[in-house]
Amino acid sequence: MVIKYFSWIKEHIGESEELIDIPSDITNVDQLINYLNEKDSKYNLLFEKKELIKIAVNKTYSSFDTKVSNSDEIAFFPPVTGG
Amino acid sequence: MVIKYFSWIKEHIGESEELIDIPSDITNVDQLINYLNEKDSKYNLLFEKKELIKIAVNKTYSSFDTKVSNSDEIAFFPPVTGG
Amino acid sequence: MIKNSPVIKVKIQNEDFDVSEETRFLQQDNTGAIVNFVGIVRGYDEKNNRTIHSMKLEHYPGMTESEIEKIIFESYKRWQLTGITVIHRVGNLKPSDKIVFVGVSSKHRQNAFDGCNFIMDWLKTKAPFWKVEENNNKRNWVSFNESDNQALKKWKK
Amino acid sequence: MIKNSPVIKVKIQNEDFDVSEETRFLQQDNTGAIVNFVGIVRGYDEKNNRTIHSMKLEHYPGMTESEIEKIIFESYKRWQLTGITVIHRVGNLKPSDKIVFVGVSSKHRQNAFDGCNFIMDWLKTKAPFWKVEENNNKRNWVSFNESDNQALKKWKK
Repeated sequence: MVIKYFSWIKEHIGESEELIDIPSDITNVDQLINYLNEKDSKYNLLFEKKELIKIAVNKTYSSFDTKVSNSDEIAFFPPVTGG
Repeated sequence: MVIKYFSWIKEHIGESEELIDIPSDITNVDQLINYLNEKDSKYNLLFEKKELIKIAVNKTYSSFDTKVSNSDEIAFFPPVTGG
Repeated sequence: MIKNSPVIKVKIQNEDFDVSEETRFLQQDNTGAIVNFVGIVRGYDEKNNRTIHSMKLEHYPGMTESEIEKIIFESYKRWQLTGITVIHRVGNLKPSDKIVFVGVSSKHRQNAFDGCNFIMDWLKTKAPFWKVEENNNKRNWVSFNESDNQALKKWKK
Repeated sequence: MIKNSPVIKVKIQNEDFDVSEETRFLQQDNTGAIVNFVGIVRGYDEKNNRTIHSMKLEHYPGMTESEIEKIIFESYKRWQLTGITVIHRVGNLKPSDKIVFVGVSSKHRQNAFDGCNFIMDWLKTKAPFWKVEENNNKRNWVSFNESDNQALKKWKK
Protein backbone atom coordinates (compact mmCIF):
# COMPACT_ATOMS: atom_id res chain seq x y z
CA MET A 1 0.00 0.00 0.00
CA VAL A 2 1.19 3.51 -0.83
CA ILE A 3 0.30 6.17 1.74
CA LYS A 4 0.74 9.83 0.81
CA TYR A 5 0.72 12.84 3.11
CA PHE A 6 0.33 16.51 2.24
CA SER A 7 0.73 19.92 3.86
CA TRP A 8 1.26 19.99 7.64
CA ILE A 9 0.39 16.30 7.93
CA LYS A 10 3.37 15.51 5.70
CA GLU A 11 5.61 17.67 7.91
CA HIS A 12 4.34 16.03 11.08
CA ILE A 13 4.73 12.46 9.76
CA GLY A 14 8.14 13.41 8.33
CA GLU A 15 7.68 11.95 4.86
CA SER A 16 5.52 12.60 1.82
CA GLU A 17 5.05 8.95 0.91
CA GLU A 18 5.42 5.50 2.50
CA LEU A 19 5.15 1.93 1.28
CA ILE A 20 3.48 -0.22 3.94
CA ASP A 21 2.32 -3.84 3.94
CA ILE A 22 -0.89 -4.13 5.91
CA PRO A 23 -2.27 -7.36 7.43
CA SER A 24 -5.19 -8.85 5.54
CA ASP A 25 -7.62 -8.17 8.43
CA ILE A 26 -7.29 -4.43 7.81
CA THR A 27 -10.09 -3.83 5.30
CA ASN A 28 -11.17 -0.19 5.64
CA VAL A 29 -9.70 3.28 6.28
CA ASP A 30 -10.78 3.38 9.92
CA GLN A 31 -8.99 0.09 10.66
CA LEU A 32 -5.93 1.34 8.78
CA ILE A 33 -5.71 4.46 10.96
CA ASN A 34 -6.05 2.37 14.15
CA TYR A 35 -3.39 -0.02 12.90
CA LEU A 36 -0.93 2.81 12.13
CA ASN A 37 -1.68 4.51 15.45
CA GLU A 38 -0.70 1.36 17.38
CA LYS A 39 2.37 0.80 15.22
CA ASP A 40 4.18 4.12 15.75
CA SER A 41 3.49 7.30 17.74
CA LYS A 42 4.19 9.46 14.69
CA TYR A 43 0.78 8.40 13.38
CA ASN A 44 -1.12 9.52 16.51
CA LEU A 45 -1.97 12.73 14.72
CA LEU A 46 -4.07 10.83 12.16
CA PHE A 47 -5.97 9.22 14.98
CA GLU A 48 -6.35 12.31 17.15
CA LYS A 49 -7.36 14.70 14.38
CA LYS A 50 -9.51 12.14 12.57
CA GLU A 51 -12.45 14.49 12.02
CA LEU A 52 -10.22 17.21 10.53
CA ILE A 53 -8.37 15.03 8.08
CA LYS A 54 -9.44 14.40 4.50
CA ILE A 55 -8.97 10.93 3.02
CA ALA A 56 -8.50 9.87 -0.58
CA VAL A 57 -8.39 6.27 -1.77
CA ASN A 58 -6.99 5.94 -5.28
CA LYS A 59 -7.19 9.71 -5.76
CA THR A 60 -10.91 9.89 -4.91
CA TYR A 61 -12.40 11.49 -1.78
CA SER A 62 -13.27 8.67 0.63
CA SER A 63 -14.49 8.09 4.17
CA PHE A 64 -13.58 5.96 7.20
CA ASP A 65 -15.58 3.01 5.96
CA THR A 66 -14.09 2.99 2.43
CA LYS A 67 -12.54 -0.43 1.69
CA VAL A 68 -8.75 -0.57 1.32
CA SER A 69 -6.26 -3.27 0.36
CA ASN A 70 -2.51 -3.52 -0.22
CA SER A 71 -2.90 -2.55 -3.88
CA ASP A 72 -4.46 0.85 -3.07
CA GLU A 73 -3.01 4.35 -2.85
CA ILE A 74 -4.24 6.16 0.27
CA ALA A 75 -3.75 9.85 0.99
CA PHE A 76 -4.23 11.88 4.17
CA PHE A 77 -4.39 15.65 3.93
CA PRO A 78 -5.90 18.74 5.59
CA PRO A 79 -8.81 20.66 4.05
CA VAL A 80 -7.66 22.24 0.81
CA THR A 81 -6.60 25.89 0.46
CA GLY A 82 -5.99 26.58 -3.22
CA GLY A 83 -7.48 29.28 -5.42
CA MET B 1 -34.04 73.71 -27.99
CA VAL B 2 -31.88 70.91 -29.34
CA ILE B 3 -33.76 67.68 -30.05
CA LYS B 4 -31.73 64.52 -30.73
CA TYR B 5 -32.96 61.23 -32.19
CA PHE B 6 -31.26 57.85 -32.15
CA SER B 7 -31.62 54.43 -33.78
CA TRP B 8 -34.82 53.80 -35.79
CA ILE B 9 -36.42 56.97 -34.45
CA LYS B 10 -33.63 58.98 -36.07
CA GLU B 11 -34.21 57.13 -39.38
CA HIS B 12 -37.96 57.74 -39.22
CA ILE B 13 -37.64 61.44 -38.40
CA GLY B 14 -34.93 61.77 -41.04
CA GLU B 15 -32.39 63.67 -38.97
CA SER B 16 -30.22 63.04 -35.94
CA GLU B 17 -30.60 66.52 -34.49
CA GLU B 18 -32.86 69.54 -34.82
CA LEU B 19 -32.87 73.07 -33.46
CA ILE B 20 -36.42 74.16 -32.65
CA ASP B 21 -37.85 77.23 -30.97
CA ILE B 22 -40.80 76.25 -28.82
CA PRO B 23 -43.53 78.61 -27.62
CA SER B 24 -43.28 79.56 -23.95
CA ASP B 25 -46.51 77.72 -23.04
CA ILE B 26 -44.79 74.38 -23.77
CA THR B 27 -43.35 73.54 -20.36
CA ASN B 28 -43.00 69.75 -20.19
CA VAL B 29 -42.09 66.76 -22.39
CA ASP B 30 -45.69 65.67 -22.91
CA GLN B 31 -46.66 69.13 -24.20
CA LEU B 32 -43.57 69.15 -26.42
CA ILE B 33 -44.57 65.84 -28.06
CA ASN B 34 -48.12 67.12 -28.67
CA TYR B 35 -46.77 70.33 -30.11
CA LEU B 36 -44.44 68.50 -32.52
CA ASN B 37 -47.21 66.06 -33.49
CA GLU B 38 -49.47 68.93 -34.58
CA LYS B 39 -46.63 70.72 -36.36
CA ASP B 40 -45.56 67.99 -38.80
CA SER B 41 -46.68 64.43 -39.55
CA LYS B 42 -43.09 63.17 -39.36
CA TYR B 43 -43.39 63.47 -35.59
CA ASN B 44 -46.52 61.28 -35.36
CA LEU B 45 -44.31 58.38 -34.45
CA LEU B 46 -43.27 60.08 -31.19
CA PHE B 47 -46.92 60.53 -30.32
CA GLU B 48 -48.10 57.08 -31.43
CA LYS B 49 -45.30 55.08 -29.82
CA LYS B 50 -45.14 57.24 -26.71
CA GLU B 51 -44.98 54.33 -24.27
CA LEU B 52 -42.12 52.67 -26.16
CA ILE B 53 -39.91 55.71 -26.43
CA LYS B 54 -37.26 56.70 -23.90
CA ILE B 55 -36.75 60.36 -23.10
CA ALA B 56 -33.66 62.19 -21.89
CA VAL B 57 -33.57 65.84 -20.85
CA ASN B 58 -30.03 67.23 -20.64
CA LYS B 59 -28.60 63.70 -20.94
CA THR B 60 -30.59 62.33 -17.97
CA TYR B 61 -33.46 59.82 -18.20
CA SER B 62 -36.70 61.75 -17.87
CA SER B 63 -40.46 61.31 -18.09
CA PHE B 64 -43.47 62.99 -19.76
CA ASP B 65 -43.88 65.45 -16.93
CA THR B 66 -40.23 66.57 -16.85
CA LYS B 67 -39.98 70.34 -17.32
CA VAL B 68 -38.40 71.60 -20.55
CA SER B 69 -37.43 75.00 -21.93
CA ASN B 70 -35.68 76.40 -25.00
CA SER B 71 -32.28 76.06 -23.34
CA ASP B 72 -32.58 72.27 -22.88
CA GLU B 73 -31.30 69.33 -24.90
CA ILE B 74 -34.02 66.71 -25.38
CA ALA B 75 -33.43 63.21 -26.78
CA PHE B 76 -35.88 60.58 -28.00
CA PHE B 77 -34.64 57.01 -28.44
CA PRO B 78 -35.80 53.38 -28.31
CA PRO B 79 -34.87 51.04 -25.42
CA VAL B 80 -31.11 50.50 -25.44
CA THR B 81 -29.41 47.43 -26.92
CA GLY B 82 -25.70 47.64 -26.12
CA GLY B 83 -23.48 45.11 -24.40
CA MET C 1 0.37 51.00 0.67
CA ILE C 2 -3.38 50.29 0.70
CA LYS C 3 -5.32 52.49 -1.66
CA ASN C 4 -8.85 53.29 -0.61
CA SER C 5 -10.21 54.73 -3.82
CA PRO C 6 -10.63 52.43 -6.80
CA VAL C 7 -8.98 52.88 -10.20
CA ILE C 8 -11.69 53.63 -12.76
CA LYS C 9 -11.67 53.65 -16.56
CA VAL C 10 -14.58 54.31 -18.95
CA LYS C 11 -13.95 54.26 -22.70
CA ILE C 12 -16.28 54.40 -25.69
CA GLN C 13 -14.14 53.61 -28.71
CA ASN C 14 -14.04 51.91 -32.08
CA GLU C 15 -10.69 50.21 -31.42
CA ASP C 16 -10.34 46.75 -29.97
CA PHE C 17 -9.00 46.29 -26.41
CA ASP C 18 -6.44 43.96 -24.87
CA VAL C 19 -7.73 41.79 -22.03
CA SER C 20 -4.29 41.25 -20.43
CA GLU C 21 -3.57 44.96 -20.37
CA GLU C 22 -6.97 45.71 -18.83
CA THR C 23 -6.46 42.99 -16.22
CA ARG C 24 -3.14 44.57 -15.19
CA PHE C 25 -4.76 47.99 -14.93
CA LEU C 26 -7.33 46.62 -12.43
CA GLN C 27 -4.73 45.09 -10.13
CA GLN C 28 -4.07 47.21 -7.05
CA ASP C 29 -1.99 46.49 -3.93
CA ASN C 30 -4.95 45.05 -2.05
CA THR C 31 -6.53 43.17 -4.99
CA GLY C 32 -7.08 39.44 -4.51
CA ALA C 33 -9.65 38.80 -7.25
CA ILE C 34 -10.31 40.11 -10.75
CA VAL C 35 -13.41 39.24 -12.78
CA ASN C 36 -13.56 40.20 -16.46
CA PHE C 37 -16.54 40.02 -18.75
CA VAL C 38 -15.93 40.08 -22.51
CA GLY C 39 -18.93 40.31 -24.85
CA ILE C 40 -18.53 38.95 -28.39
CA VAL C 41 -20.56 39.76 -31.54
CA ARG C 42 -22.36 36.55 -32.51
CA GLY C 43 -22.79 35.70 -36.19
CA TYR C 44 -26.21 34.19 -35.80
CA ASP C 45 -29.46 35.76 -34.63
CA GLU C 46 -31.43 32.90 -33.07
CA LYS C 47 -34.57 34.90 -32.37
CA ASN C 48 -34.97 35.76 -36.05
CA ASN C 49 -33.14 32.74 -37.43
CA ARG C 50 -30.68 34.56 -39.64
CA THR C 51 -26.97 35.08 -40.23
CA ILE C 52 -25.44 38.46 -39.42
CA HIS C 53 -22.65 39.76 -41.65
CA SER C 54 -21.86 42.93 -39.75
CA MET C 55 -23.31 45.31 -37.23
CA LYS C 56 -23.04 48.93 -36.35
CA LEU C 57 -23.27 50.44 -32.90
CA GLU C 58 -24.23 53.99 -32.13
CA HIS C 59 -24.36 55.79 -28.80
CA TYR C 60 -25.30 59.13 -27.25
CA PRO C 61 -21.99 60.87 -26.52
CA GLY C 62 -21.99 62.38 -23.06
CA MET C 63 -25.08 60.58 -21.79
CA THR C 64 -23.57 57.11 -22.38
CA GLU C 65 -20.51 57.94 -20.28
CA SER C 66 -22.59 59.55 -17.56
CA GLU C 67 -24.97 56.58 -17.29
CA ILE C 68 -22.00 54.18 -17.08
CA GLU C 69 -20.42 56.31 -14.36
CA LYS C 70 -23.64 56.14 -12.32
CA ILE C 71 -23.62 52.34 -12.56
CA ILE C 72 -19.93 52.21 -11.60
CA PHE C 73 -20.50 54.44 -8.59
CA GLU C 74 -23.35 52.22 -7.39
CA SER C 75 -21.28 49.03 -7.83
CA TYR C 76 -18.34 50.56 -5.95
CA LYS C 77 -20.53 51.52 -2.99
CA ARG C 78 -22.13 48.09 -2.88
CA TRP C 79 -19.03 45.87 -3.26
CA GLN C 80 -16.01 47.96 -2.21
CA LEU C 81 -14.26 47.27 -5.51
CA THR C 82 -10.56 48.15 -5.92
CA GLY C 83 -10.82 48.78 -9.68
CA ILE C 84 -13.54 49.10 -12.33
CA THR C 85 -13.18 49.31 -16.13
CA VAL C 86 -15.89 49.58 -18.76
CA ILE C 87 -14.88 49.68 -22.43
CA HIS C 88 -17.63 49.63 -25.04
CA ARG C 89 -16.92 49.60 -28.75
CA VAL C 90 -19.02 51.58 -31.26
CA GLY C 91 -19.07 51.85 -35.05
CA ASN C 92 -18.76 48.89 -37.39
CA LEU C 93 -18.15 45.43 -35.94
CA LYS C 94 -18.12 41.95 -37.38
CA PRO C 95 -19.08 38.58 -35.89
CA SER C 96 -16.38 37.32 -33.50
CA ASP C 97 -15.28 40.87 -32.65
CA LYS C 98 -15.13 41.77 -29.00
CA ILE C 99 -17.79 44.38 -28.26
CA VAL C 100 -17.64 45.12 -24.53
CA PHE C 101 -15.24 44.70 -21.62
CA VAL C 102 -16.34 45.01 -18.01
CA GLY C 103 -13.64 44.22 -15.48
CA VAL C 104 -13.62 44.68 -11.73
CA SER C 105 -11.16 43.90 -8.97
CA SER C 106 -11.71 43.46 -5.25
CA LYS C 107 -10.12 41.90 -2.18
CA HIS C 108 -12.31 38.80 -2.23
CA ARG C 109 -13.85 36.84 -5.05
CA GLN C 110 -17.62 37.05 -4.51
CA ASN C 111 -17.61 40.84 -4.55
CA ALA C 112 -15.76 40.77 -7.86
CA PHE C 113 -18.22 38.29 -9.42
CA ASP C 114 -21.25 40.21 -8.20
CA GLY C 115 -19.86 43.65 -9.04
CA CYS C 116 -19.05 42.64 -12.62
CA ASN C 117 -22.40 40.89 -13.14
CA PHE C 118 -24.25 43.92 -11.69
CA ILE C 119 -22.48 46.36 -14.03
CA MET C 120 -23.24 44.22 -17.11
CA ASP C 121 -26.91 43.86 -16.20
CA TRP C 122 -27.38 47.60 -15.68
CA LEU C 123 -25.31 48.52 -18.73
CA LYS C 124 -27.63 46.35 -20.84
CA THR C 125 -30.72 48.25 -19.72
CA LYS C 126 -29.48 51.80 -19.11
CA ALA C 127 -26.43 52.72 -21.20
CA PRO C 128 -27.56 54.41 -24.45
CA PHE C 129 -26.18 52.14 -27.18
CA TRP C 130 -28.14 50.80 -30.15
CA LYS C 131 -27.20 47.97 -32.49
CA VAL C 132 -28.20 47.66 -36.11
CA GLU C 133 -27.51 44.28 -37.73
CA GLU C 134 -26.63 44.12 -41.40
CA ASN C 135 -27.42 41.05 -43.43
CA ASN C 136 -26.87 41.39 -47.20
CA ASN C 137 -28.78 44.57 -48.00
CA LYS C 138 -31.13 44.47 -45.02
CA ARG C 139 -30.67 46.54 -41.90
CA ASN C 140 -32.38 45.50 -38.71
CA TRP C 141 -32.33 47.54 -35.51
CA VAL C 142 -31.96 45.06 -32.66
CA SER C 143 -34.90 45.21 -30.29
CA PHE C 144 -34.66 45.35 -26.53
CA ASN C 145 -34.72 42.00 -24.81
CA GLU C 146 -37.25 41.77 -21.97
CA SER C 147 -35.05 39.18 -20.26
CA ASP C 148 -32.56 42.01 -19.63
CA ASN C 149 -35.17 43.73 -17.44
CA GLN C 150 -35.79 40.46 -15.62
CA ALA C 151 -32.04 40.12 -14.94
CA LEU C 152 -32.14 43.29 -12.81
CA LYS C 153 -34.39 41.65 -10.23
CA LYS C 154 -31.49 39.83 -8.66
CA TRP C 155 -29.98 43.15 -7.52
CA LYS C 156 -32.97 44.27 -5.42
CA LYS C 157 -31.67 44.83 -1.91
CA MET D 1 -20.29 25.86 -37.86
CA ILE D 2 -21.79 25.39 -34.39
CA LYS D 3 -19.69 23.20 -32.16
CA ASN D 4 -21.57 21.23 -29.55
CA SER D 5 -18.72 20.10 -27.35
CA PRO D 6 -16.84 22.71 -25.38
CA VAL D 7 -13.10 23.38 -25.57
CA ILE D 8 -11.51 22.40 -22.26
CA LYS D 9 -8.09 23.10 -20.77
CA VAL D 10 -6.76 22.11 -17.33
CA LYS D 11 -3.19 23.03 -16.38
CA ILE D 12 -1.26 22.80 -13.12
CA GLN D 13 1.96 24.71 -13.68
CA ASN D 14 4.55 26.97 -12.09
CA GLU D 15 4.62 29.38 -15.04
CA ASP D 16 2.47 32.47 -15.29
CA PHE D 17 -0.40 32.62 -17.82
CA ASP D 18 -1.55 35.24 -20.29
CA VAL D 19 -5.15 36.40 -19.86
CA SER D 20 -5.57 37.56 -23.50
CA GLU D 21 -4.32 34.25 -24.86
CA GLU D 22 -6.67 32.30 -22.58
CA THR D 23 -9.59 34.53 -23.56
CA ARG D 24 -8.93 33.78 -27.25
CA PHE D 25 -8.78 30.04 -26.54
CA LEU D 26 -12.26 30.15 -24.98
CA GLN D 27 -13.90 31.89 -27.95
CA GLN D 28 -15.84 29.50 -30.17
CA ASP D 29 -18.13 30.18 -33.14
CA ASN D 30 -21.22 30.36 -30.96
CA THR D 31 -19.65 32.23 -28.02
CA GLY D 32 -21.30 35.51 -27.03
CA ALA D 33 -19.90 35.90 -23.50
CA ILE D 34 -16.63 35.14 -21.75
CA VAL D 35 -16.11 35.48 -18.00
CA ASN D 36 -12.59 35.21 -16.57
CA PHE D 37 -11.61 34.98 -12.94
CA VAL D 38 -8.01 35.79 -12.00
CA GLY D 39 -6.86 35.18 -8.41
CA ILE D 40 -3.93 37.22 -7.09
CA VAL D 41 -1.58 36.47 -4.17
CA ARG D 42 -2.20 39.16 -1.55
CA GLY D 43 0.70 40.53 0.46
CA TYR D 44 -1.24 40.92 3.67
CA ASP D 45 -2.98 38.30 5.79
CA GLU D 46 -5.85 40.16 7.48
CA LYS D 47 -7.00 37.26 9.62
CA ASN D 48 -3.59 37.01 11.30
CA ASN D 49 -2.57 40.62 10.79
CA ARG D 50 0.77 40.01 9.13
CA THR D 51 2.72 40.68 5.95
CA ILE D 52 3.45 37.77 3.62
CA HIS D 53 6.78 37.75 1.78
CA SER D 54 6.22 34.64 -0.32
CA MET D 55 4.15 31.51 -0.47
CA LYS D 56 4.45 28.01 -1.76
CA LEU D 57 1.70 25.88 -3.22
CA GLU D 58 1.67 22.13 -3.35
CA HIS D 59 -0.88 19.79 -4.89
CA TYR D 60 -1.66 16.09 -5.31
CA PRO D 61 -0.68 15.25 -8.90
CA GLY D 62 -3.36 13.19 -10.58
CA MET D 63 -6.05 13.78 -7.98
CA THR D 64 -5.98 17.57 -8.43
CA GLU D 65 -6.57 17.27 -12.18
CA SER D 66 -9.28 14.67 -11.72
CA GLU D 67 -11.17 16.75 -9.13
CA ILE D 68 -11.02 19.79 -11.40
CA GLU D 69 -12.32 17.73 -14.32
CA LYS D 70 -15.30 16.59 -12.22
CA ILE D 71 -16.14 20.23 -11.41
CA ILE D 72 -15.78 21.20 -15.06
CA PHE D 73 -18.06 18.39 -16.19
CA GLU D 74 -20.73 19.45 -13.70
CA SER D 75 -20.50 23.12 -14.77
CA TYR D 76 -20.77 22.15 -18.44
CA LYS D 77 -23.91 20.08 -17.84
CA ARG D 78 -25.51 22.84 -15.80
CA TRP D 79 -24.74 25.87 -18.00
CA GLN D 80 -24.03 24.56 -21.53
CA LEU D 81 -20.68 26.32 -21.65
CA THR D 82 -18.80 26.58 -24.96
CA GLY D 83 -15.34 26.63 -23.36
CA ILE D 84 -13.79 26.06 -19.93
CA THR D 85 -10.21 26.68 -18.77
CA VAL D 86 -8.69 26.16 -15.33
CA ILE D 87 -5.02 27.04 -14.79
CA HIS D 88 -3.63 26.79 -11.26
CA ARG D 89 -0.07 27.71 -10.41
CA VAL D 90 2.00 25.71 -7.90
CA GLY D 91 5.46 26.15 -6.38
CA ASN D 92 6.85 29.46 -5.17
CA LEU D 93 4.78 32.61 -5.63
CA LYS D 94 5.11 36.18 -4.41
CA PRO D 95 2.50 38.81 -3.52
CA SER D 96 0.92 40.32 -6.68
CA ASP D 97 1.54 37.11 -8.65
CA LYS D 98 -1.43 35.64 -10.44
CA ILE D 99 -2.27 32.29 -8.84
CA VAL D 100 -5.37 30.93 -10.60
CA PHE D 101 -7.28 31.47 -13.85
CA VAL D 102 -10.81 30.19 -14.36
CA GLY D 103 -12.38 31.21 -17.65
CA VAL D 104 -15.61 30.08 -19.26
CA SER D 105 -17.45 31.00 -22.42
CA SER D 106 -21.11 30.55 -23.33
CA LYS D 107 -23.76 31.90 -25.68
CA HIS D 108 -25.33 34.21 -23.11
CA ARG D 109 -23.86 36.15 -20.23
CA GLN D 110 -25.58 34.81 -17.12
CA ASN D 111 -24.48 31.24 -17.83
CA ALA D 112 -20.90 32.44 -18.15
CA PHE D 113 -21.03 34.38 -14.85
CA ASP D 114 -22.63 31.48 -12.98
CA GLY D 115 -20.44 28.79 -14.53
CA CYS D 116 -17.23 30.64 -13.65
CA ASN D 117 -18.40 31.45 -10.11
CA PHE D 118 -19.48 27.81 -9.60
CA ILE D 119 -16.10 26.45 -10.72
CA MET D 120 -14.19 28.83 -8.41
CA ASP D 121 -16.36 27.96 -5.39
CA TRP D 122 -15.95 24.21 -5.90
CA LEU D 123 -12.24 24.49 -6.70
CA LYS D 124 -11.76 26.29 -3.37
CA THR D 125 -13.29 23.41 -1.40
CA LYS D 126 -12.41 20.31 -3.44
CA ALA D 127 -9.24 20.69 -5.51
CA PRO D 128 -6.24 19.38 -3.52
CA PHE D 129 -3.94 22.41 -3.23
CA TRP D 130 -2.34 23.65 -0.04
CA LYS D 131 -0.71 27.03 0.60
CA VAL D 132 2.13 27.71 3.02
CA GLU D 133 2.85 31.38 3.68
CA GLU D 134 6.40 32.46 4.40
CA ASN D 135 7.08 35.52 6.50
CA ASN D 136 10.72 36.05 7.47
CA ASN D 137 11.69 32.68 8.89
CA LYS D 138 8.20 31.52 9.81
CA ARG D 139 6.14 29.11 7.76
CA ASN D 140 2.39 29.02 8.22
CA TRP D 141 0.11 26.54 6.48
CA VAL D 142 -2.99 28.45 5.50
CA SER D 143 -6.08 27.04 7.17
CA PHE D 144 -9.33 26.27 5.42
CA ASN D 145 -11.83 29.11 5.41
CA GLU D 146 -15.31 28.07 6.59
CA SER D 147 -16.81 30.83 4.41
CA ASP D 148 -15.73 28.74 1.40
CA ASN D 149 -18.11 25.99 2.53
CA GLN D 150 -20.87 28.55 2.97
CA ALA D 151 -20.29 29.80 -0.58
CA LEU D 152 -21.35 26.40 -1.94
CA LYS D 153 -24.89 26.82 -0.64
CA LYS D 154 -25.83 29.06 -3.53
CA TRP D 155 -25.40 26.14 -5.96
CA LYS D 156 -27.98 23.87 -4.31
CA LYS D 157 -30.53 23.06 -6.94
